[in-house]
Amino acid sequence: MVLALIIDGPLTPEFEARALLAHADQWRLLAHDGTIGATLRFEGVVRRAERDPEAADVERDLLALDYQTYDPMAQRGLEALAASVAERHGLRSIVALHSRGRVGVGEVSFVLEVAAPHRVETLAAVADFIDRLKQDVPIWKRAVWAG
Amino acid sequence: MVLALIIDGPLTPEFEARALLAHADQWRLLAHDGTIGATLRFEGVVRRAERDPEAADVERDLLALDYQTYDPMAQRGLEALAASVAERHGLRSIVALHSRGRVGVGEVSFVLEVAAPHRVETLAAVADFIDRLKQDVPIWKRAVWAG
Amino acid sequence: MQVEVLIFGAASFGAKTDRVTVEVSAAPTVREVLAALHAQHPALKFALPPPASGRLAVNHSFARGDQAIRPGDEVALITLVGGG
Amino acid sequence: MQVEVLIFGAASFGAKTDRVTVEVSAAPTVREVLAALHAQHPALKFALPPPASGRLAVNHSFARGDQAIRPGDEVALITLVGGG
Repeated sequence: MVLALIIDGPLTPEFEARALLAHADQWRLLAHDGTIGATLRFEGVVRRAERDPEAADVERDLLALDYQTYDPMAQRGLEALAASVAERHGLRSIVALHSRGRVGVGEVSFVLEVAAPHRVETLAAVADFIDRLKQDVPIWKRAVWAG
Repeated sequence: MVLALIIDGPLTPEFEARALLAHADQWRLLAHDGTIGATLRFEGVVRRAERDPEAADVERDLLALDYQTYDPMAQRGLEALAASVAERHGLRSIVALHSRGRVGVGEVSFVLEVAAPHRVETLAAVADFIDRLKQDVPIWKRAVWAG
Repeated sequence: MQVEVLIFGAASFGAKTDRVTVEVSAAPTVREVLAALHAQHPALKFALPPPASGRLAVNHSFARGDQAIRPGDEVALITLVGGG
Repeated sequence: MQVEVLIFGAASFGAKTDRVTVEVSAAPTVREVLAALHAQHPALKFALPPPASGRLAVNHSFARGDQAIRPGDEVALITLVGGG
């Protein structure tokens, strides 16, 4: 199962459950077929302190990050990346969710969940996906500074 | 926050929620303090096919794995490992849960969830923890073969 | 001909707009449009890699340097991205 | 003296017991107990690493090879583990 979605605002468990509902049967089947030995879930969270590139890279306090996506290229890029990482690492499943718009400090802007026969594949896939996300998928972030 | 527990039977979301309830306030505070940029959660799942060391390492179908722990050394070892990995990788939080006893195919026997300022620390910590778990914590598994 | 180039991220915030226009010869290549961006929009330079390594998306796909831009193509400058 | 050694995992399933006893000199070291396990319990050999690299836990802590075992200590053979 390969699923990639760009979603407005922060990623909450409720929102994610709703977004994945259409795929719940597929997921349940997969979870019980006995081929999965490891799942790994990464969440990217907005931190309070960020370096300000316009102020000598000193750390400043954030209120939020604003994520800008180039649509539909970002959506298609996220899907293509998920499919490519799934194939390269022999994943049984990959779900990638990314926020568009404002995500506050402590909120989740990115979720990646992979399942594979063994742990090494899941660890390599998550590292690989995030590296390539930060190179090839047209999503930008802008700091909303506090004060 | 460092938490390590050995729990009888498979790890279910309901069981985990109950086990962590005592620490919910601590966790909520941490989640909103703005220092966490990444969380990573690993789940180890029992696969159907395993190699049988007593039958020329051919793959056979499992019903379950039986996890045997040397208590209280296993519990203390899990705690010490969690504390050591948290310190070595600068984690803000680590939760490690391991099953004791029977865990069926498709069920979860091991959960590791870490939180840190950046993703690299979480990936390194999970890989490091599992490697050392498989060397130093006195937990053994026994296959319960199907048929 | 004129080519309109969509811009994003720091480039867009700095220029306070989401698109710029460059004046180029007819049927320019991607490389020529990148060079024109450098020459004609110095305010964007901080966000631009050297023209040889810059990246344009043409109709929502990354384009090679020698690809020709046709009238009506959607052209976007993909500066350093920062998802996740 | 006699030392009782707890066994686990494949060693225990193979031997169909959770403990074995070895006959050693008084105040033996960890290394001496490991060598005695090898010599006196050949059925355990498949699960035992070479005595020099074997691991005993004494009172629930991994013990160095030169550590002396005292009467009343809880001694456990920690063969290859397999959590996770």
